[in-house]
Amino acid sequence: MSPAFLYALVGVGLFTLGLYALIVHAHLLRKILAINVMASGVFLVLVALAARTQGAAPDPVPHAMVITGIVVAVSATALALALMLRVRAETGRAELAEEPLE
Amino acid sequence: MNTVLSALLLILAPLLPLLLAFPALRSRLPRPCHIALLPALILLTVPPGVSIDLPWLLLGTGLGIDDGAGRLLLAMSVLIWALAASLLHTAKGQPADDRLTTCFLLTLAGNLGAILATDLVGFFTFSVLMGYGFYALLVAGGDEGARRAARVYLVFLILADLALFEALLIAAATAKDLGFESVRQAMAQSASPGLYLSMVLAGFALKAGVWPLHVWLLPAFRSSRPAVALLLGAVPVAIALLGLVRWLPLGEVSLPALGLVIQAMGVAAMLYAILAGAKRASLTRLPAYAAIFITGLFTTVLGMGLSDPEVWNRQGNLACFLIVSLGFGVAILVAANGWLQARCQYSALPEKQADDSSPWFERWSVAVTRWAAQMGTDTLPRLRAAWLANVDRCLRRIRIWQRTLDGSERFLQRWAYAVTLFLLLGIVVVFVGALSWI
Amino acid sequence: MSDIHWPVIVILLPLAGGVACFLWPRRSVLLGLLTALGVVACVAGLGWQVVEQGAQRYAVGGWGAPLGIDLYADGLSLLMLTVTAVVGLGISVYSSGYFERARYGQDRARHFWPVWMFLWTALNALFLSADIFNLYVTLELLGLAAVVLVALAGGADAVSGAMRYLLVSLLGSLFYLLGVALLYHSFGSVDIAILAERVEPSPAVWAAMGLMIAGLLLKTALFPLHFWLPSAHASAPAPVSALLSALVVKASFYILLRLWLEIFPFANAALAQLLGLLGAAAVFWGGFQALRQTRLKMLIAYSTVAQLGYLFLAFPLASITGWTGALYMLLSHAAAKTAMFMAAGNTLYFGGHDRIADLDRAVQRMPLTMTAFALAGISIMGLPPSGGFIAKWLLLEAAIRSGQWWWGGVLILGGLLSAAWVFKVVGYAFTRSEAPHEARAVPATMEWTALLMAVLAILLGLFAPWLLALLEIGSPFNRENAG
Amino acid sequence: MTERGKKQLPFRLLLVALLFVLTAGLGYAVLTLPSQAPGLSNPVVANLEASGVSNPVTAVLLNFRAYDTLLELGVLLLALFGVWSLAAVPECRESPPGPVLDGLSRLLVPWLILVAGYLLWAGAHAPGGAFQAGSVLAAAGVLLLLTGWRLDTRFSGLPLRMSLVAGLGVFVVVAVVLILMGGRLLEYPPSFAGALILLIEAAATLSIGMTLAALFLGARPEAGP
Amino acid sequence: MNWDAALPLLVLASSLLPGLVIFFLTEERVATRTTLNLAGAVLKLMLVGVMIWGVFHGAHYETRLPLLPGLDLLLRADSLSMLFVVLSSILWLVTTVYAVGYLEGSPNRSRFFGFFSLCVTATVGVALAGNLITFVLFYELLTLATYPLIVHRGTDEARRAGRTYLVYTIAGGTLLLVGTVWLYTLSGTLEFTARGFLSGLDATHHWSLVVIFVLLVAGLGVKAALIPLHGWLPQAMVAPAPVSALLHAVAVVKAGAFGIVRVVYDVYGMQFSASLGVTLPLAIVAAATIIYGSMRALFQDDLKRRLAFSTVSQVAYIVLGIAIAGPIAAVGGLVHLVHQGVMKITLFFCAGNLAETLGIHKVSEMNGVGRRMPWTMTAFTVGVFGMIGVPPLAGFISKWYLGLGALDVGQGWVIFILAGSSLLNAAYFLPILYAAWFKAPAGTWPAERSFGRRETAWALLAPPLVTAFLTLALGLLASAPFGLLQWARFITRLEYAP
Repeated sequence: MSPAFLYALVGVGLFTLGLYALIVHAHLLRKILAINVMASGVFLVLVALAARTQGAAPDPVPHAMVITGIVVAVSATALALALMLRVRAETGRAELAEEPLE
Repeated sequence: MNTVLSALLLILAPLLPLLLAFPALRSRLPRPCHIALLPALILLTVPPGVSIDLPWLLLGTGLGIDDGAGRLLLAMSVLIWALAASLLHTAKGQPADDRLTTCFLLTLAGNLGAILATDLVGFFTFSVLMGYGFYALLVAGGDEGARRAARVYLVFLILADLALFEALLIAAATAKDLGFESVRQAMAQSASPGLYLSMVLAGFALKAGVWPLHVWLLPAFRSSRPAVALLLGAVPVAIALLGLVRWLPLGEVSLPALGLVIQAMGVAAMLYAILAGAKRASLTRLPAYAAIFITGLFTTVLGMGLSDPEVWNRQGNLACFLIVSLGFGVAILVAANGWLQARCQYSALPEKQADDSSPWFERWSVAVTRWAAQMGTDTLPRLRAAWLANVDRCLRRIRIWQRTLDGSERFLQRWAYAVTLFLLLGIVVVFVGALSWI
Repeated sequence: MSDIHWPVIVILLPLAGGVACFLWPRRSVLLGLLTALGVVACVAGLGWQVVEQGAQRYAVGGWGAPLGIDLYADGLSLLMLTVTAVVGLGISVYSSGYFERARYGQDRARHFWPVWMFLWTALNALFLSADIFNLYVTLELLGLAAVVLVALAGGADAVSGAMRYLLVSLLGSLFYLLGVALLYHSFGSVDIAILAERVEPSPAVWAAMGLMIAGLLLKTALFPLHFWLPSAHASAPAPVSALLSALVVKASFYILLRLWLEIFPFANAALAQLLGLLGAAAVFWGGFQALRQTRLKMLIAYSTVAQLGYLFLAFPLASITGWTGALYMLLSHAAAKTAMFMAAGNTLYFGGHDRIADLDRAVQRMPLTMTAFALAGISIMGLPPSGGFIAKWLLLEAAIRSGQWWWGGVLILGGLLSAAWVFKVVGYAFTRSEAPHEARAVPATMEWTALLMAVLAILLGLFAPWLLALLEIGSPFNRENAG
Repeated sequence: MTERGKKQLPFRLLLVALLFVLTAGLGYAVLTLPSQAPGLSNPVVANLEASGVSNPVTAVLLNFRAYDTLLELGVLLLALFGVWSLAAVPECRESPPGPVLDGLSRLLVPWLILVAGYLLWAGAHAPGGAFQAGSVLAAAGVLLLLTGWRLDTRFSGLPLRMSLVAGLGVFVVVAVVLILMGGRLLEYPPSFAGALILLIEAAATLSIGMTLAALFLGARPEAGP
Repeated sequence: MNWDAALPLLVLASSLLPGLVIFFLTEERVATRTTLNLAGAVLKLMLVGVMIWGVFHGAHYETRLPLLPGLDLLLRADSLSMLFVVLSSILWLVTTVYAVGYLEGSPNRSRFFGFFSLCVTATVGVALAGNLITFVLFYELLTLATYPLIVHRGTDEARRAGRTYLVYTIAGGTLLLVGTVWLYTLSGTLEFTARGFLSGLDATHHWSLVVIFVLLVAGLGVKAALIPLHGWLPQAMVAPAPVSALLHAVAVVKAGAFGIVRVVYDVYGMQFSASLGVTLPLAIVAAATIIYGSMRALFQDDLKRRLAFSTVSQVAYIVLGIAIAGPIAAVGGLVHLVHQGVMKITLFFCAGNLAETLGIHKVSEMNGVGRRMPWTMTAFTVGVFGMIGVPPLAGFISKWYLGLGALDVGQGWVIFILAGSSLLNAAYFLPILYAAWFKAPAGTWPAERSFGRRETAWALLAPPLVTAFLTLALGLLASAPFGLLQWARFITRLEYAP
């Protein structure tokens, strides 16, 4: 097993850790961060496995994908943060309303 | 030319009164009731034996006049109806009543039509028209007593019509067409004419007020207008008896037992009429008892005819004379009665406040059916009328159900639970997918 | 004409239109409408091309599948594109009235158009993509655009709904992306056709399947993962609600369908039954919840939950009739739900509220709107002659033919439930209400668009043979796995 | 742990268990992947010549899978639309920048711009490229914004928007022109490939930098037609 | 598209198009609306006349549009459909005149007449449907078109009645749909064929076919108001009188009954359904409905409710006629389809006149009304006697053939059902007549409107008189060449001829 798999496993771990945080934390900022952690986990899996063939140059395609993914994640994060500020401005709390809206 | 004329007359005889029965037409004509009789009157002068087929009418019917009973009856009817028409609006202080005239003309049309009918359906149709018309005449032209009589008559009429309808069906199922002659023969050859015979007998007995079904006759005579009372014998009773003559396979079958029973009833009726009439002898009651007596006489003859066809073939005409005499006799008695009572003692008050309680037959039938319906509701609670509609309502009303629904939805909407559920679902998908593949 | 690059144009045109709307906000309505018309025309062109020449594969950059990205247009894609075009045109026209008025203001209109054009781009790109990573990008574009549009309504409800929607959307996309990563690293390609050839079961593929299906189910809001949908759909501006319900959720369903049919053909019957079961649960749950709602838009949003359930009934049926039934359901639901949300928007616009019990003779006061609602309701109930009826017929037929009549029972009961809520609304629209209300005239464009969309939903019932013939082109259902 | 947290303990245990299953499953799935997989490296290398650049990642990004990149620029722009559409948030308190920040920005911004330019250029053959360059450019913008600098109102209208959409716009224009010239979508003629990619990257760098900076600012500039 | 194919569509369009136009007319344009309505009705009548002529001479009018792969939307004029088409187009004309008078000055007339026309369109569609799916289509359309008419008044009561109506009819429609789909999966065709298209199916399917029959008949029975599916009908009485008239006489109830005829004749085929053993239970249900409906009618004081229960009872005659499974009874059932329509519409017109002119809604308020409104009550009387089955009115002919047919196939018990029903009919109808003609009026009427010297408006009076006259004519001229009876025989010959 090459070290690439180790990184991939770390990526999986980040993914689930992010998921845990996404679920249990109420504050929206934490949720947004958790999403980002999850995204990092996925990217890590993608990139790490690209280099798993020992002795060969890493596969460039996943790298390109990750760059694309990062930009998407950045965009989404920006939007999420702006939205979070709106939520706080409208409801006074940076948390999700847990009761269904009436 | 002559045939065309007589055919026209045949049709006009019942049709003209029908048309004149419409109030709007009548107001333009001076003496409508008499005009209505005109075709029938001319018809009496036409050479005997004319008839026309009207296959397009109703179920295919015809009109005709035979020289025997039919002609005689027609003559009697024209006479008595003319008399009654003259008396119709003569009661003092009585305004000319449109309804009364309409009923009068409808009854007239039914009466003439029944006499002229050459088949069962035609006869039935006209006699029903006559029956309901006469009921209305009784109600419209009488006081409370007459109304009570009319109600009874109506019930008898409905039952009679039902019985006759069944008889008619049986006849139609047996015979190839419904002309009197062919039905008579078909019934004579039929293997089981019992139901037919009993239905016909019951039906016409109800209509004619044969003893012991005469209960309505007495009050009817007592408390209706002279014009109506005049018609009592000639119209409902006479036509019902005519019906017996026409519908029964007389002269073809021999049914001694049935004939005997009928004869016995006829004799009993005569006895009753004599005894009761003698006991409560009064002029007002006399026509009624006379009618019962003659009907009894007729019944006896009929019974004899049924038990022995030979007797009927020889003396059948007697029955027709009896009918005619019934009509005339009753009419004369009524007229005499009215004359003697100075004509204006009649005190029926059509405008009098009638009681608003329902007629007895309505109350009775309501009670019975209410009971039946209640039984139905009790035994089949789940099949009540609105059970389907209740499903919808139930869904709205059950609070627990609602609370569960709302509560579960709130639960599902909580972020943490929802996402966990999502996670679980993902795992289940993999698990199910992998497991069954293995 | 046949060598025009229609697949590209239908993607680039709305993108350019969006950019133009952004650059010249004062003219965004005009630009947006022009673009919408153009897109409709181009989709027609593409349709003609596909009908004439069969399914189209288009190698972007000329590289071809494993290296580059392919676009693929078969009957299924074409159908989805057509629905998008028609509904999109309707929504564009409606929005030109809706956002112009004082209640929303010029400002909102300025923001609406570019985002809506991008959303349209995303949809077109998604339906044409043959590459699962490219699908991820379009999915994100779609999700973000949808979130922005929901937030456009302003107010606590809308913003919270949008936030929740954003998180859900991202979560679903990440699951999907991880699945993509696993598939790529298993088979060295992200092209659907190549994957379909190479795929063979392995733990990584199962994991990918689980991740992708779960992520897409979350985005499609299949019960019990519908928690984000009602708040987002009900609080958005009416045209946005319409396009969310009509198109956006369908996009993820479309991907799911593609993956299910092509990449995961070994997905077994048990999984299909599970999806069917969840679909059935969605039908009932959504139906009951819709019946319980007191607000019109909330009710319609829950009905979307129910209607999405129908789509999943096709999975256990697994026959061509079943699939076409589900797709027809998708089609007619898109038209009908658009009309319904538009009608709700009109009511809201008219009376300033959408309380069902206070509709107050809406039938007299807004006959066109209520007609639209009722006609759409007919299609949703699945009464003839409507698209919903055809869909129901096909699904029912598939259920009976496959001997799994209980799925037919679900259909039937679901139809009854939707009838219950449709007529609850219609009934109140006939009666008088005591509550005081303001009333202001609804622009004719809004009423007529709603009506036309509803009529379309009905007409879909009369043009089934042609549309179904369209689906035959390069049909993914004809493979042996489709049964 | 809070009161609420205690109440939720069983739920959290379940969650942890589920996550454990998930991790284990995913980990197992990852580990079962074939340990040797060249992926698409071979075709990439084989076509590198025709791509116009020698950095394989850039080749993939801007040539082989340029379509993804096009859409991705769209996503970025969309995020900006979104942020701008969320009506203006109350501005953060404006305080004059401290001397350190002020000095640092004066020192760093020119360097950052320079670095961005280099990254853009280097992207053709070594790690680097439009996104990296754009990010660095954005960092410069952020620094400027932190010091209180704002775009002149004369430029905050159409010119600003033009520069924001420049990346996507150039991309689309190139694509359309190429199609009109008879090629496919984003099918660069090999001889122009390098130049075209550089053109696109340059525009994209500008746009990405400005967009990221604008996203950082959050609110939409008020002025301008 | 040639004439033969276009004619059925034209017949549909002649009410559909005016309806659609009317929706968009403003309230004030009374003249335009009335003209459109009447023009449509007259045009339809003319087209139907042409069609009858053609059908009688063997022409095939058939419109076929693809609906689903393998399934067409098929409109076809055969002898059975003509029966229903004629009924609905004639009565539509009459009812339109009546409705114009009835709703004069009331709000929302454009909506009303629009849906009214749609309703007729759906009815004609039901009549002309050439296969089961087309039938289902128009059948559901009918449900939808009648709902706005039922809730037309916009009261809470109306809304509830509408809801009940829908719960029943939509559930019924669903059963019908399930049955249809199931049938389709078994047979692969749904086209109505004389003597049915199912007898060739494998014997293993017979149980399925029985279940499908039950589904279909239950679905149709809701509209035909067979017990226990009749609950909606009395509630639907909140609708305006022309609607009730239409509902009871022409559209809804008849569509159900007509559907049962179609299913028994042209889907299953008479012989085949008899051999499946489904006709006797159907006959029993019909008989029970006849008696039950009459009994319920006895207790209703509300005039329209009494009429409604009477409808429940009378419509079952049609079903009974079909289910007796004999050619003669079938004639009775078929002619009753028309007869009941004509008679019941008369009664509802009259009830509407009473309500509109005098504010009378209850039987107990009707004392002496015959003097105030003699013409209306004359028409009512004719209708009542027709219902009871008194010769020579139309009802007699129906009963005659039913009874004769029952005897013909040895089902004597039916005669007693008929007799009992007549008795009950008399029991709940004659008291009304008695009260109206012979009881003294109470003095003032609940809400009297004056119409000058006439008893009521012409538009209200003429329709019941016309239908009353039709009642009489249909009875009197039953045997006339080209009469209804001939037509019904013509139909049954297709089904029964060796």
